[in-house]
Amino acid sequence: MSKPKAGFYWCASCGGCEESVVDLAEDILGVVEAIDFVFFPVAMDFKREDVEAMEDGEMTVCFINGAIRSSEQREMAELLRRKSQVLIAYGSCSYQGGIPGLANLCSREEIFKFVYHDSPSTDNPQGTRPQVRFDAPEGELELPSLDKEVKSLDQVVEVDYYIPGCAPPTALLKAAVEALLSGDMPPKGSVIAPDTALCDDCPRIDTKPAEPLITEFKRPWQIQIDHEKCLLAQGLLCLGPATRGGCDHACIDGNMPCSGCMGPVSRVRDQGAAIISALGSLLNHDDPDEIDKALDGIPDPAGTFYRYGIPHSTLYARCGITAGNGES
Amino acid sequence: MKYLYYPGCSLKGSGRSYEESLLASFKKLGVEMHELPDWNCCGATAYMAVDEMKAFALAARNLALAERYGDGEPVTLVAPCNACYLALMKVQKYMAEYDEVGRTISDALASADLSYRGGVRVRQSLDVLLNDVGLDLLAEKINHPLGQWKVACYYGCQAVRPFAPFDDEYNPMSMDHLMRSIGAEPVDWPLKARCCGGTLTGTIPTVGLRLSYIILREAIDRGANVVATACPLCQFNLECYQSQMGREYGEDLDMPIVYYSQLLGQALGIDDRSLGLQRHFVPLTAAAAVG
Amino acid sequence: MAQRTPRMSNLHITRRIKYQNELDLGFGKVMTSIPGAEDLLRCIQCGTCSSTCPLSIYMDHTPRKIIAMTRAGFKDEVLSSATIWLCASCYSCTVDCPKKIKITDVMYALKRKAIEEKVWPRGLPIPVLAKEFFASVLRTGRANEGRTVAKVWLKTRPLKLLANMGLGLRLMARGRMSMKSERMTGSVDQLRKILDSVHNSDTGHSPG
Amino acid sequence: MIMHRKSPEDQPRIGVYVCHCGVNIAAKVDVEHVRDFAASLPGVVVSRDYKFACSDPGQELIQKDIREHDLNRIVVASCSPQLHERTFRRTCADAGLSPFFFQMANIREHVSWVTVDPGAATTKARALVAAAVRRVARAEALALRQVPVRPEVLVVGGGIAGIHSALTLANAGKKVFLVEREPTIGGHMAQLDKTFPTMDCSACILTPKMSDVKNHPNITMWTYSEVDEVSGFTGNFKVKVRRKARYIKEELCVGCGDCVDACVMKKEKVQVPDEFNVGLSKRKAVYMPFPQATPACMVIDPKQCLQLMKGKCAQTCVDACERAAVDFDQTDEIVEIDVGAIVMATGFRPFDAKRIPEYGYGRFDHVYTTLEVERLVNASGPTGGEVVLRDGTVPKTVGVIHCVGSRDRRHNAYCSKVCCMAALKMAHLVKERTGAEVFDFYVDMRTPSKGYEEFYDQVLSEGVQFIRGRVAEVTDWAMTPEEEGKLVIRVEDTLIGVARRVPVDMVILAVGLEPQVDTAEMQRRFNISCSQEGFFLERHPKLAPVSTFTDGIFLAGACQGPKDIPEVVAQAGAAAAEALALVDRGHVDIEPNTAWIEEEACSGCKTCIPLCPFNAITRDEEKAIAVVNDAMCKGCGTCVAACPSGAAQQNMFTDEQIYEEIEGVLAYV
Amino acid sequence: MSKDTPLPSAEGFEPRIVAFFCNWCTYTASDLAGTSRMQYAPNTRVIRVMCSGRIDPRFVLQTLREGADGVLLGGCRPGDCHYQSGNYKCLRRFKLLKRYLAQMGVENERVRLEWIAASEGDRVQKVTNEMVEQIRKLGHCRLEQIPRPETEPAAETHDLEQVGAGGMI
Repeated sequence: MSKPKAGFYWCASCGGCEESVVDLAEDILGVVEAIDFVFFPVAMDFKREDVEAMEDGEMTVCFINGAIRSSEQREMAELLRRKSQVLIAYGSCSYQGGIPGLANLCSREEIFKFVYHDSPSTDNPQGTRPQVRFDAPEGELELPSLDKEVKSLDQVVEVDYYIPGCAPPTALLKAAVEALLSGDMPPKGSVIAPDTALCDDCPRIDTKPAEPLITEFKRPWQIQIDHEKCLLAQGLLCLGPATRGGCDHACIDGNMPCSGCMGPVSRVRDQGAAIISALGSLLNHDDPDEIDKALDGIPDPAGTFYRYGIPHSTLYARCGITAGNGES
Repeated sequence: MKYLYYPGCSLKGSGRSYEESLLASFKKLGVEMHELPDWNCCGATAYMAVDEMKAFALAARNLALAERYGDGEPVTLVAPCNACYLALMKVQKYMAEYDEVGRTISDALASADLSYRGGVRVRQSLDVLLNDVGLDLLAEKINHPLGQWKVACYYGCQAVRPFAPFDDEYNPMSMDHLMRSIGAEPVDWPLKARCCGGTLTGTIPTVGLRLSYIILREAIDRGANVVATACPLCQFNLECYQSQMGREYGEDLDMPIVYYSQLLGQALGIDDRSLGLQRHFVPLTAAAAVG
Repeated sequence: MAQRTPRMSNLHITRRIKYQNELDLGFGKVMTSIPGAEDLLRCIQCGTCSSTCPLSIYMDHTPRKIIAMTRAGFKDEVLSSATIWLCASCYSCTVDCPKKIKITDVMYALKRKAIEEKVWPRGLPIPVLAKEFFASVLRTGRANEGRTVAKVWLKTRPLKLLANMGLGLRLMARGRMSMKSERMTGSVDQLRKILDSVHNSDTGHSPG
Repeated sequence: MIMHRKSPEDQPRIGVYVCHCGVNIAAKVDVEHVRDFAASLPGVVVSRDYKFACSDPGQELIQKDIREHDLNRIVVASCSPQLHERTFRRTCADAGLSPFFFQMANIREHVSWVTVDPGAATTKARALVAAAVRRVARAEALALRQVPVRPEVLVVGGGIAGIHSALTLANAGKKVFLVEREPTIGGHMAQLDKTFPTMDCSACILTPKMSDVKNHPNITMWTYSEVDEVSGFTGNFKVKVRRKARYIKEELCVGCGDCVDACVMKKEKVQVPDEFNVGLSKRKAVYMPFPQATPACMVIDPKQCLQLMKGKCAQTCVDACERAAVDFDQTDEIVEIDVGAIVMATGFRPFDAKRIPEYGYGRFDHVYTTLEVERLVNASGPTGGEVVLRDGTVPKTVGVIHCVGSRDRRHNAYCSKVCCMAALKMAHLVKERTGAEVFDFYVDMRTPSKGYEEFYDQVLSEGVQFIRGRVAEVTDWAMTPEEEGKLVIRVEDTLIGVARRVPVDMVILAVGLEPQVDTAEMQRRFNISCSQEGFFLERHPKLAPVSTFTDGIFLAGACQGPKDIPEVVAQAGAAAAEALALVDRGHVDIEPNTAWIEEEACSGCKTCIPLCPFNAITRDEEKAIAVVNDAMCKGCGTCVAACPSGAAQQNMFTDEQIYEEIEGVLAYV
Repeated sequence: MSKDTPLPSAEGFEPRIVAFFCNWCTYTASDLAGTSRMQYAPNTRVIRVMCSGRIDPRFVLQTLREGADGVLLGGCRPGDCHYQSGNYKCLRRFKLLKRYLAQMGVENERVRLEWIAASEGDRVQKVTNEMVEQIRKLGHCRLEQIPRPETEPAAETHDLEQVGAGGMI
């Protein structure tokens, strides 16, 4: 009997997800023993043509990390969807849009304008911009086009499972692979991670006072962070209460507040709104001016509460970013 | 029916036609009126302002005379003039209500061998007509119904204020009923008992005239073609100053102001002269044509 | 109506303050001893009297204010007020007063007080009329309207007498006025005796 | 208990009833159209319009449909749920359907009565009906919960309100704890001389009730005691009462006063102002507030007693007491009691006249408050009932000033209600006792109660001079020789229209009523609300005037707002009756709109716990999750909205039900 | 009235506003506006909650996502909350939410919090009319459409954003 075939592909991502595979350490040997990787551009020399040559559904499973922003990423996602039986969105970007998803706060034109003209490090006197087609001496070249907004994987193709995290905890990857191999998979559409919030296994939970605990918001560099005490109680914006656990509280152990990479628990429609509601409620001020003053300590609510999930949030993107110019 | 009758000064002077028409009508209705012998001024309004107690004494003497006239029998004293009516009622009431008034007046009467024990019932002539003679008897006796009259019944103040034993203080109706029974049509209007200005018409004419004019104007606006009064002073003010009002307010006023008793007399078939109609400035007949 | 810019000369600037020592604090109390005025102090200043009064619009102080001032001892202001002379004795206020204050009687009392203290407004014929009326009755026992009025005009405004001459003549022509006095049928002496008796009894309300 | 939270397996079979409400709805909303529209919605089996859905035939129609069409959800589109929700819930219940499978769409108050255009009104009605249909499909069968109730009642405060409440309850056979913080019960009423308008002697009518309290077998009276802590909920409150050390053994003291005579503080200058006489006399460290104090028991003021302050005193009191009742070693004692209901009767505090400096209280000796004059005219007061000023003279002219601290947005915007009558009483008493000329300065005279206007009429006829106008100033600045040495009251006589200066010998300030100083603290301790001005807030100003928003806690007397004695007693009786109705029934029903936590979803993040205003959420330390106490939850849903895990839910207002409603109002244009 | 009244008016933009009103004050106030027959713009749809403290920012976002052009939140005046302080909790969340909404390009006027006491029927009228006017000027709320995979069969329910049914392996 042949081993199940697997693929691993990246779209708009940083490579951290691939690192997480490496982080399996010696366990990776077991994986390689059980699975045949037939597509893994970072690690192995397969080409797109190799995938196109496969039968539909030939791969048992394909892991895709990264968000979808370009025509190429969309095409690859569609291609891999066709060729695999099970498609897993791997990592925060693929799952919810991730850090690249923050681009949904800006229009494509704004991004181009900044990157190719306004950024302090740019020197572009001709005002050149990348083109989809370009006549080179060698002939016409075609580059992938940039979409108007960033999407999560499931906004482009049907996704069977999600493994959250930035990067996903290796334990979750391992659990997913084991479940795949044993054929004991959860219902389609499941997020393969615990379904309680991080506070559930936070080592500092006992130091969290059961009272309105926030009078002002601070950023980690502003204070000497206590290693034992609940970070919210220290005025730091910890998204733990609204974020799925399963990450083994790595950030907390590193004395940094949770930034929400695991996404919301299943009952919550919108992670950012959930933390807005929870933190807002716990703010210990009644006077409107005092409230405003405290809230000034959160200069970028969208980037803070939706750091990993703007495309997957209720509002999806800033109003009007797809309208008008920016054609390229 | 027999009554003692107190005319008062006005009914012997400017209000003569009131007495003439009233007595003639009563006679026709079979009601006997005996004038109180040796009566004196009632001490009304103006007197009060000089010496209240003396005003009371004047009125009380008349009551004492009436009581003596009755010789132990209950006496009804009919006072057609509103001011007299009020003055007589008031002293009777105050003598009973205020010890000081009762004592002083009794003493004063005693000094002239008179006394008053409260045995006289003072009544306005309208009251007698409505409640003793009665509308049924009146209807029987009427032989010249006065279909042409739209009457503004003007009671004046003191027939119903502050004592109102026989009619409503705000919207008296006795004269209205009387007018209806003689075939005339009383108009509904709100100033039936509003002040005509009283003696102010003579003393502070700008104010008095205005008050009388308001009455007259409203009567005209409500469609009346005659005003019937129950008070000689009201009658005098509304009639005798009418031309002056006309000048003052630039209007042609031509409203006959009569006593209700004159209209009653006409309906009973009494001739105009016996009713004193010739004494009026605005002839009743002339306006009837207009109405 | 044309708007006019007020001029300094049109502004009536007066000082309005009352010191307690300018008042006659007992005034109100004295007035309550007069029959009919006993409930004066019960006034709740509702203003019904002022609004029902057909003459209050001509008054310098409304009847309500007259009562307030009487009670508070503003004797001079009350007695020199035109208000009390404008009362035509229609009794509307007396009937309407929720505290059953006999306001017409109070007005009579104030008129008498004003006559007594000789502070009525100059040229006002009312007190003269009242006195003439009184004199007429004293003489004949009855009032003669024509004579009384003529005398009043003569004493107050003789020109007015001339102006009203026409009316008088017309009344006479119709038998509604006579210069001949009506008289009591009996002797006036009995009446005078009664009046003298009242005069001698010390009631405190006689004009003296 | 909640029966089951999940929807039943069977599919929703919904009946929709569009009410015409006569023409109230039908004249604006095309009810037939809405009916037909509703019939097209998923799950709707029956859709009807009806003239008056709330009428008996209307309700019968719904019940008949439930039976014949096997309906399991009902929507009535009619008036506000505030009006008829209960009616239709009962209709459903009587037909055997859970009352909570009912939903109302408000198409009268929110549509037909407020919309001009009939087309727009019909559109809006459609949206609201659609929302109700979608919401009701998610409804869950719930049941009212019953909790047993303890029979004892706590009455806080021993003034006339507390006394009357306690006696009413005790007479009904209930065990009552009466807690009073002063050394005696009686409250402010005990300080009064006469009570308006009948002028009964206050002590004569109060003291018998005080001894009744003392002697009643069902009343446990704790004076000099305060409530430290309240926990639990309606029917089952746990209360900690602090019995302050009075340094006198209450069971031994007979109130003979030998200790007072013996006390070393003989000189007046070392004595302290007597609270009962509002500082008009002095008392020693050991004292009894007044001769009829109940209990008739001394108390030692630890802030004055040399022994207690410095530990050094001859202790003459100890020697003087034959019954050995003095005990300097006493300490505060905490007693814990369980009660089913609480009656708050904590009373008021008189407005501090010093806060209006222009009236000179505290600056001029001869400016008094009404309460002080009550003591002055009282026969057992500091002057034996003589109205004499602080310089020993009898005033010949007296000014009484109304509305001191009331109807004044700088202090209290409200009318204190009792001061007009109190001022009239003062005017009457002072005039009666001294024959002085009395001036009464009022803004509006408010005497709306039985016999009150008549009392005003009487005082008017007694010749008190009433001046309408708010006093600007009480001053000793004389402008005329007559004003020399007097207090001059400056005022506009608004009825006469002149400014006046009225010189008087004595000024009496009719001070208003204010909430007790520690009302805010009490509010927290008892978990009840205060209105803007700081008095305890009733549940409904008209229909629930003695209830609070905390079930089982009732209000009696002036702690709820200014009141005079008749009204206080009436309200105290009402509060007792409400408390009785609760404890006598033996159990309480609780609306099922409570919150609950889905255990497996809760991360134990503690967000919800501090948000609950009723302390209904606690943390189960073992499971490390939050738990809602069903009986304490009032169903506001704040915790539900704040839960970042979606673990908290509210019955009748679940997230899903609200999302259905949101989508319902927007889905069908 | 004809049964085929056009619904809604074809011409002109009519904003759709969803209002979340607390049971005790604002809902009662809007009932009062009704009983007082105060006429106001028909664009709001009221959803009753027990307390403004129950209003979850997620409701506001979802309401906009479902196509509303504005969201009005109503609670008791400060100090008057039936549940002591639910309105303050609502206010704090609301202020934070507004900052997020501003970043997301949702105009300030679209989401509004008002304290309306039970006696202030006239305020319901005033606030509603005012808000409808403001939003009429702004036009439709143009949230970006959320894309769906083309291959996916037509979605049957609304719970597009609700990913995963939970469970841990």
